[in-house]
Amino acid sequence: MEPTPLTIRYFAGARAAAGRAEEVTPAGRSLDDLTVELAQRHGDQLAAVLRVASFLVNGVTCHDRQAPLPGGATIDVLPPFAGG
Amino acid sequence: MEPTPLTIRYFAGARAAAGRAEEVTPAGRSLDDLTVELAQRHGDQLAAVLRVASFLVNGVTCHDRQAPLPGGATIDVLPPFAGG
Amino acid sequence: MTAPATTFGEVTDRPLDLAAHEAAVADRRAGAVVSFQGVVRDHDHGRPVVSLEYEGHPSAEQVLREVAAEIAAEPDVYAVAVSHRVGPLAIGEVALVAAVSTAHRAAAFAACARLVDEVKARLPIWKRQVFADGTEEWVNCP
Amino acid sequence: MTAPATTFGEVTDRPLDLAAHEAAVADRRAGAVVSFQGVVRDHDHGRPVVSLEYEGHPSAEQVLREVAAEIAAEPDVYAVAVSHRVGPLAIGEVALVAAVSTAHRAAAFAACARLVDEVKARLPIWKRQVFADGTEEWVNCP
Repeated sequence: MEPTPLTIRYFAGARAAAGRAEEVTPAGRSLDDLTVELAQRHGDQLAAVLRVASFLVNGVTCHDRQAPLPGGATIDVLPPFAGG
Repeated sequence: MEPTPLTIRYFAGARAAAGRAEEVTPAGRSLDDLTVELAQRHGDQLAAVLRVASFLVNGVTCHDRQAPLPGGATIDVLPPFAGG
Repeated sequence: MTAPATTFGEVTDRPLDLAAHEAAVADRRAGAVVSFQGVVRDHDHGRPVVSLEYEGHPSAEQVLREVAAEIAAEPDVYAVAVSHRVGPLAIGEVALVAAVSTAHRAAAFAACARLVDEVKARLPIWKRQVFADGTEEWVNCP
Repeated sequence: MTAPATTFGEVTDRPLDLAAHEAAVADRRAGAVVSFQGVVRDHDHGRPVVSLEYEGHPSAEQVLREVAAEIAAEPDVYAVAVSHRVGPLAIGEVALVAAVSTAHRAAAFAACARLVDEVKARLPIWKRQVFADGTEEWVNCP
């Protein structure tokens, strides 16, 4: 049975680079593999953002980018912050 | 002809120690001599204040305490500041 | 243990009220209140900016309150209030306000500066600038 | 040379208006405004204070403006506003307000802290405190 897919949410400059706010993609891969695939799919602009972005997995900062992402997880792509 | 006397103005804690806001006294002495005399005249409390006070001569901070004070000068006795 | 330090923190699309933040940190024990305003400037790296918009991640307010609580937990700090604006802002409007009260001024200046540094480093908020020549950019984003 | 930095300084027996000082330093180029309030505390060295009075030398306002002008002359500073209260004050009232605007926050924190330090060191103003037990003292005075 296929694991439930991941939901990727792009914020701010990541959304501008990806040309979409959200995306659904198959689970079962690590964050590193996932970002390679997203870069190929959406092009250099997003690739550049993904290189400097931080990521939340179900709201928690992801520190192990080799671990397989849990099915049904929400992955938030956060460009470098620019508050204040 | 006697030089015009000095006017001494006491501020804040100096006034409290001297028991008066102002005083007139003969000119012709240096600030050091003057403070010795004022301490004798008004007692230890003022003496303690005079030891830590700064002085204005006609509105300008006095740096040479041996120079004779000009006749008619106004001497301001300023305890250590406590603003803010 | 003295009363726990009070904190206030909000991410909002309404104009920020600095006076309210300063009042929020008032404390009978406090001898010093230092406050900060991050203001939208009319230029960035020499390029004239005409308008600006902040976007916040849903977790922004929670992160803001965590940072405020950390600063408020410091021994000398009595109270902390900090808020960030999201949505469109005009030049001269305030994007970030922060206020800290302490017993003495040195601690207030240090804690307020640290508060703003931490907010800038950790708050998931982004800034999109529109320049006079019509181009725009997401700040800090390639 | 950019426009000379504006300064505002007043020694007054009327309540101090921090918001007015913050408005006075607003500047389209400024990205940061830091302000300080010196507040009358309810104790000093552990002794409960019931009331307090400040006395100023006639030259106080002139000295205050000299200090403000020195800080305003610093390269990163756009505007400075600082005022000191004289006369009787209640607990919680503000004795000193200061505000500084600059391009970036580090300069604003540094300049405002320096401004307050210089004011405290050089302003010919004295503080008389009345304690709960009825005794009183001139602060910093033997």
